Amino acid sequence: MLAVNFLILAAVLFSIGVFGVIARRNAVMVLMSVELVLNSVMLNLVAFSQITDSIDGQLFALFVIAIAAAEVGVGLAMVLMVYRNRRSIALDELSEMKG
Amino acid sequence: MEIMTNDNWLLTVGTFLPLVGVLVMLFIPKAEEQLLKTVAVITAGATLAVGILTLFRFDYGQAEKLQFFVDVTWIEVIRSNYTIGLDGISLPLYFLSMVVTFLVIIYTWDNMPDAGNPKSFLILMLVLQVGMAGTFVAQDLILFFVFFEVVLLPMYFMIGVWGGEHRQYASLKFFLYTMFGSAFMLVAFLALFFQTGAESFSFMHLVSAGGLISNEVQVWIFAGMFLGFAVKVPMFPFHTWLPDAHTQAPTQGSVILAAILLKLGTYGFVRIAIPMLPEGARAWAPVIAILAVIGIIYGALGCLAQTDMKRLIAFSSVAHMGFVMLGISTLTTLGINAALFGMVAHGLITGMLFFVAGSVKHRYHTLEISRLSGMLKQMPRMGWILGFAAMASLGLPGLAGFWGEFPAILAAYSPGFGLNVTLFRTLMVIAAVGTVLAAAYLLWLYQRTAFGEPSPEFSGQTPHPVGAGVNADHHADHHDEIRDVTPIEWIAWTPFLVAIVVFGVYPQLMFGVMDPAVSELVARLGESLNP
Amino acid sequence: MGVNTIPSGWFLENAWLIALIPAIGFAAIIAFGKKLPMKGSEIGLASITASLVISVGAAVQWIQRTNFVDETTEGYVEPVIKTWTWWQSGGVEFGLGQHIDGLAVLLLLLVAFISLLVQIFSLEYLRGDRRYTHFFAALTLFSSGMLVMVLAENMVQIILGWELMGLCSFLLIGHWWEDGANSRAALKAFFTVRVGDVGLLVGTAIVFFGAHQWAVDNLDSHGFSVQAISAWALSGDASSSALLWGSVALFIAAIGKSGQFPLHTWLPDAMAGPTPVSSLLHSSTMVVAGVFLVARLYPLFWEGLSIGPGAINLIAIIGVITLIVAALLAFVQNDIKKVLAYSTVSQLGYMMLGLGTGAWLPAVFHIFTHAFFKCALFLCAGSVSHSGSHHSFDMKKDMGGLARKMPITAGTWIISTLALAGIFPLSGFFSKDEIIANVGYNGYNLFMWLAFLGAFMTAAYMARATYLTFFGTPRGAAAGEHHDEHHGDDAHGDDAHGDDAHGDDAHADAHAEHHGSHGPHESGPLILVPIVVLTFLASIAGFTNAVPFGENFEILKRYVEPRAEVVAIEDTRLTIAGGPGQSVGSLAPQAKYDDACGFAAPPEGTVCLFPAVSHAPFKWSKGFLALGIVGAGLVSSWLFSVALYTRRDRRLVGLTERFAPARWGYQFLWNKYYLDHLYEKVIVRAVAYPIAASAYWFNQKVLDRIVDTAGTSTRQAGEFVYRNIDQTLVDGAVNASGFVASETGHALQPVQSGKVNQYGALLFGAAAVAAIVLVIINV
Amino acid sequence: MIFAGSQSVIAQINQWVAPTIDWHALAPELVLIVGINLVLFIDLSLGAAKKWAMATLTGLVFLAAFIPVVTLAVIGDASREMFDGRYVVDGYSLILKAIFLLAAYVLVLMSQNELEEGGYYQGEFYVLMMCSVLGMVMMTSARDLIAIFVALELLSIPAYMMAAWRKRDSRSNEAGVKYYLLGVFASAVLLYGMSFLYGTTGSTKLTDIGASLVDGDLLGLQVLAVVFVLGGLAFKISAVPFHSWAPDTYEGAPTPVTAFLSVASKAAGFVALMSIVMLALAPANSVVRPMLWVLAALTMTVGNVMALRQTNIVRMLAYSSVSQGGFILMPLVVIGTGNAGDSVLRAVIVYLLIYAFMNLGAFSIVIAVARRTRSGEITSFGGLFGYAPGLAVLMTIFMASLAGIPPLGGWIAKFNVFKTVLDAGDTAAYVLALIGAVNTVIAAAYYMRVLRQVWMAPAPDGDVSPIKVPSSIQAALAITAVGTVLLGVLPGLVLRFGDITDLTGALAR
Repeated sequence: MLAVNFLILAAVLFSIGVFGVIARRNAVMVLMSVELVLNSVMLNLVAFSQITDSIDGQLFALFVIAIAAAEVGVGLAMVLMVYRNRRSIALDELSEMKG
Repeated sequence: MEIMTNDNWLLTVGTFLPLVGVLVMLFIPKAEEQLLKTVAVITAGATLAVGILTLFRFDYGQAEKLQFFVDVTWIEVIRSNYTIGLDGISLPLYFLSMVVTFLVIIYTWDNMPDAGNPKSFLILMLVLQVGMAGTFVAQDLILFFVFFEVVLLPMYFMIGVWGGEHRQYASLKFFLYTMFGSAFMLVAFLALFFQTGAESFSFMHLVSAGGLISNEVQVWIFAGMFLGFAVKVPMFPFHTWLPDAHTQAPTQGSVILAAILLKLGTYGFVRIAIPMLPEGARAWAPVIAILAVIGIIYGALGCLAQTDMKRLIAFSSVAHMGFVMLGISTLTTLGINAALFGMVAHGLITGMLFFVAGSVKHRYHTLEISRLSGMLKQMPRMGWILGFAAMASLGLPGLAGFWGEFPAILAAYSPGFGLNVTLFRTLMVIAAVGTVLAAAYLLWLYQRTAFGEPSPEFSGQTPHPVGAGVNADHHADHHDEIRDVTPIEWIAWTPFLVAIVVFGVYPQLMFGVMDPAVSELVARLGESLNP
Repeated sequence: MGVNTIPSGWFLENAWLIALIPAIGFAAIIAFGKKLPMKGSEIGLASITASLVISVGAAVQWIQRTNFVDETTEGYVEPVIKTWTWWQSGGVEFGLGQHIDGLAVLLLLLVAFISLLVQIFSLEYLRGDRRYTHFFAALTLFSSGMLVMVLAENMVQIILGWELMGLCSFLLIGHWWEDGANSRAALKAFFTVRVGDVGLLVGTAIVFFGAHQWAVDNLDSHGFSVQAISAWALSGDASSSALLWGSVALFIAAIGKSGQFPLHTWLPDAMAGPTPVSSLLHSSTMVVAGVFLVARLYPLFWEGLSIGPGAINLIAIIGVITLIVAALLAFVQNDIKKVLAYSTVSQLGYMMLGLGTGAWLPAVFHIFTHAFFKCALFLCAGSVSHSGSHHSFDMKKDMGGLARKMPITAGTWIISTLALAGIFPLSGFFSKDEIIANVGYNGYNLFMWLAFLGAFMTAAYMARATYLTFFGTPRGAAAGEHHDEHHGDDAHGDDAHGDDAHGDDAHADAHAEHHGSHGPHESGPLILVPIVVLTFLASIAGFTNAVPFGENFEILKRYVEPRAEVVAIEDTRLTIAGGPGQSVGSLAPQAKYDDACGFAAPPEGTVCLFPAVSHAPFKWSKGFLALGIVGAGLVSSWLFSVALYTRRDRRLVGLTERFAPARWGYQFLWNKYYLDHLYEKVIVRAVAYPIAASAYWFNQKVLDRIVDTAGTSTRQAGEFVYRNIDQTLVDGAVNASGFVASETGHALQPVQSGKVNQYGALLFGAAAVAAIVLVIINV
Repeated sequence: MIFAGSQSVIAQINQWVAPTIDWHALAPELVLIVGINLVLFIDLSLGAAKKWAMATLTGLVFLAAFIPVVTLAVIGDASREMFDGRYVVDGYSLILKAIFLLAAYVLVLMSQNELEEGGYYQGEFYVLMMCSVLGMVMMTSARDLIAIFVALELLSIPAYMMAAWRKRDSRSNEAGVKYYLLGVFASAVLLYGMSFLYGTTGSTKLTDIGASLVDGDLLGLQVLAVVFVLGGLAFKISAVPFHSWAPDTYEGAPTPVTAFLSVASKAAGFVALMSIVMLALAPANSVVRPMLWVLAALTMTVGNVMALRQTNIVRMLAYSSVSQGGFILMPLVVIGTGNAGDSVLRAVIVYLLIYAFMNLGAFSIVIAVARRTRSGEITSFGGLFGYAPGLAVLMTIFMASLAGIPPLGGWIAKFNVFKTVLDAGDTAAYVLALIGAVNTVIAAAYYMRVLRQVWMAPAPDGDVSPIKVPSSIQAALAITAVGTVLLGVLPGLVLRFGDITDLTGALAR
């Protein structure tokens, strides 16, 4: 079954993405890792759309793409803002508030 | 139980009237202290008047019936109604709450705690009154719970704002303790509600349906209620909030606490836990009895250890409520009657003692027993009143205290419904020993504070001790000489003293009212326990 | 059935007034006593007088009633019983009422009379005391309490009177509470008695539930009624355990109240109270209450403790121990009132012994006689301290030779002493000997001899006290010494001194003008009259039941002792007939029946109300033996005393007059003095002292210590429990729970590191774990 | 294979017919959309001096959006379904829409001064706020995974920016970034779950998913999917252990935004959770119940014990809102067990409504007081009763209500929750109820700590000049206070509104 491979690929992407989110200290890198996860999701959706032979998955994927774009826009804006304020985008420095 | 819907406006008015006063007072500026006090006194007086009217309209011939009965839809989605009514069990306490509040407010007239701000103080007091009166008339679990809890906040603030030096700790302790109890109580209430088919929260329904629940479930539900009520009573080992709360609370707070609030718990047992869960009651009775007797001895020992007059009185409450609970735990008419009588008696007597303690503090600025002496010589009347209250408190026949203790001990000899006789008889003997200890700590207190020569510290030769520096200015008027009982105090206290004597000499006054209701309650127990 | 022909009469019907009037009097005194010219004492006197009058009336009518019964059927004389329902709860009825029979009448008379005399005495004795009014109020209430108990129809009423007395004793003993010692004594008295009261409460409960059902079924009475309890006890249906434990518990109460061994230690301390109080407490009221309780519920104790012929039982043992121990203690007292106190204890021991050995009547008889002479003796002591020794009660320091100064006091004292010792024909002789005789007759031979020993000692210590007080040479205050510094001197601890320390100046003046600057003198009439009256009665009272002179003199036996006949139930039932204060006196043919009550159960439909106690016939032999022993006691002790004190003193006085020529005579005398000294050391120390002293040591160091330490140790226990258990354990647990909660929060804070990655890890980790677990579970 | 697939796709496209649209049902959303554009354009053309008008305008928009909600409720005929039941307007969604709009209005009142005085970008702020609210309003009607996801992002993305609104303030930045990164990550996880849900059931429509899930034999993937979906939503409602962003973000964000997040967006999260759980995941009880049970228990307890330690009032309120979330979760645990089903919705909705009132009230007070004290410490409330009795009493009301003391709203809310849970009547339910009971006590401890400061402590800096409360905040306080008290004394009122026994299209159980 060919489509299953897509799923496996998606899972791999997902894992890499999650690892990136957890391991990377750089805000942009984390952002990109999240994008990876989202991509794995889209891959999933399309693949399933094929398997289950229904169109919803592809529609869903389109929505995800659009929204992901918006999210990234906001995200980069924020990273910029942070960079302006403290000349660094290392996440572990962003721990003023804790406890 | 049958109901009578005569004068069904009476209880609602009597319960909520204080709120009118509160509204009025909200619009009076803080500065107008006299006006505020007047309004408060008038409100409380009016409430009391309604209470007296209730006394007259009450049909003593059918004291076992719920009278002035009202049943209006309140929260229909959860099947809880505004159901109120009054019978022989609740009437004395209902009325007592009104009297006590009234007198306490009068006492406040010239004994305002040092934190000042009579406006909020009196408002809280009136709100408190609503909660207390409501608890005694409520005939619906949810309504009961609401009133039961309404009492919390005002008391919390009364202790916390106007209390002694450790007031914050004491008030928080009081609050959390009670919250803890009532949280479990609420769960128990709901469990009871669902176990009885989720039809209604009204007492009448639950009393008739509760007995059908299977035994072990009853035992569990009773456990929940036990926590809630035992904390309020308070029973050993849930009593530790009491000494702190009492000691730190302002005089008025202590009096109300002792006279009414503690009774909410015992009342809950008599009115809710026992009739609704007969099997649970039977299963728990020995535990209650044992804890009660432990409380008696334990409280007495605690008293003997005290160096602070007020704290001693507070601990004595633990002992006295022990007698009350012992009476309840026998599940006999004799015992429960004794318990109810004991509640009122303890309310009057201990309330009186706290009044005296408060006035002593007011004059000497200390309650250290070791520093007080010769009170009889310095203020004979105060001294004699203290002695009188002490004698009443240690259960002298002819004064109210005795009729709460002696019948309770008597009843413990033959508990009802196949409770373990040997256990209860042993407990009876221990409880009787408790009366000796009571005599010991009270007379010891009296001997140390009232007898002997006044300590030079207070007999005017020496300037005022620095210990009272906090409010030295407030008390500037009697640095040199110690006043005896003031007119206001006489007005506030006389009813207590009279009541103590009257109920002591002619207990039938109260037993006559309670007995029918209680015997019906026990009869119903009998139906479900041994059909 | 019975036609109401038996004479009852107003006084019998309304005997309850006897207790009520003083109670009202008390209220009146408290209310407006202070405003009255005599500071309220007149109210007290009036009310007690009224009670006395009614008691006399009641006595007369009781005698008529009994006579009538004897003329018609020599049967059971029904008591006049009335009840008012006081309150009821759960079907249990608590009543107030009266139960008037011979015993009640006798004690009513006695109590009212003694109270009256004591109050008269106090008029003078306490004049000018700052709490004069309170004193009379308390005194009146006290009498009222005792009367309530004597009248009592049921147990609750007995408790009521009992506790009232306890309260008043607290007030009276602590009357001069400015002095810590007094208030402590008051506390001790109340507390010790209260310990006994546990027995009273518990016993009442036991007996109530034991008797209640039976009483309801058979007498339609209730379990509190004295009559019902008696009938139940003798009915044979009573459960033996209920009887046993009930009677034991009640007897414990009696021990506490009547100062029986080992709870007798509060009595001597109670001497801290003013002398009138001591005399009232120790003669006819407080301490007799315990004895009365036993006498009143005699059937219960008879069955419960099986007071049969020869059967050793708790009451008898306690009684005999008490009488010996107390008598020994009386030897080593220097305080005259303490001598009397211990003598009281030992006399109470006699009474208990009597009751314990089935000698009911003699015991009651002894209550009666003892009241007179003991009261007289106390008042004499009071009189002595008042006018003779400046409020000191120390015989060795402040008395001696007062006979010349105070002849009347001395005379009355001596007569009363003889009466107490039991010299024919004074009252003590008859009552004490009857007890002793009956003890023997009922087969308690050992106890009889112990009782004789007690008699000997009684005589001895009284002789000693007499000699020290009234004979020999005056010492200390009695010799007029330190008279002047007296008024200024406030540190003085002993009792009547209080009224100077705290009395207003008016009194100080009165006192000064009373016995201004001259030494000991005779007391005023108000003090003497009561004493004389009492002494007179003390000397003749014996003839009320003088067994030696045969039937006609056995008045008490005829009128006081309940007849041990079986009674048809119908009669007793009527006595509880409802309705406020309904009473009955109905005469019914007694069911004839040969077994004696108390030895076999009565037949159906009848009850016994009193066990058939036996009465010892009087034997002159025993009488003389007793007289001999007493005489021996008196004489020997007297000789000792003379030898000890007088001779030495005379020589010493002589010595001061002569000078050089008699130096070696002086040496000789000095040696003689040494002899005396030695003699005292050897004889007294060797004979009386070791025993007495050891007894006293045991008393003070062990018993008294036990009682005291009971107090202190409970207090320490309290401290311990409070500190370690309450504040640490219970309260600690509460606070700890709060602590734990907030510490958990503390422990969790690191998780909230503020680092995004860790948050992400947490987030995903949680999801992953949940996923894994749930997948494993579900698939 | 793939080709065939694509064919079939085209085939489906051919059969496509335009759906009929019920404009009345969409009216609230439409009004908001119009409003958004309106505000946007007016803002462009408005001088800085007149920016204050934005707030008023926004408020009006919310009120306007309220009108169709009311009319729909009044007509109140059978539920209106669109897009074959993927977007539904029924009683359930209406009451929730009403709650969101009301809350939004109060929030506008609260933010007004903050923004004016801070000189922030008012127009944009309100626009974003309206977008977010629009997302929430849509969420109430969404009955399809896609719709839910869109609504969720629509309400989240603006919120990210609002959290970081104080551009120059590093704390605000940090708050925004944390919220954003974790939020995105969470929705990614959510999506991943959704994709499997879709893949294993072949549909994105909740009811269809529910129909094809079979309890008992769930595929591993389905379990995984359910867990991820729940996890993703748990982030929104800041349920432990998905809560870690909440305290930091709440503390750092501007207080009005914090209020917005802790009330509105949290509520939206619950709406999504309810719809999905009740419509789609109900058959997967064996997965949902244990997971939610653990979440609820953890959330209550951890939230409380953490709150005990806090000294900053906002942070304390953050944790308190976490633990409150735990209480709201409790009824969802017993969905479909015993006879609890019907009262679950009521319990949650009533709780959300009352919670909105009391929490917004509490935040309003914080804002009002902080304007004077310039401090977020709990101690800064010392002596409030002395110099501002009015605020003190109101604070008492809100705190007591949060603590669940009758006769205040919070009590009836908690009561309903307990009632529902116990109605299920099995052991798990009882244990959960007991945990809840204990937690009410712990919670009371820190609420009372605030009151202790308010009533019993002296003013930290002797400054006892009375606080002057701006009229907008006064209005907010009035609304919230009345709501809190009224719902407590006469719960009958709302309980009737909240009396929604079922969601349209929920599976017949």
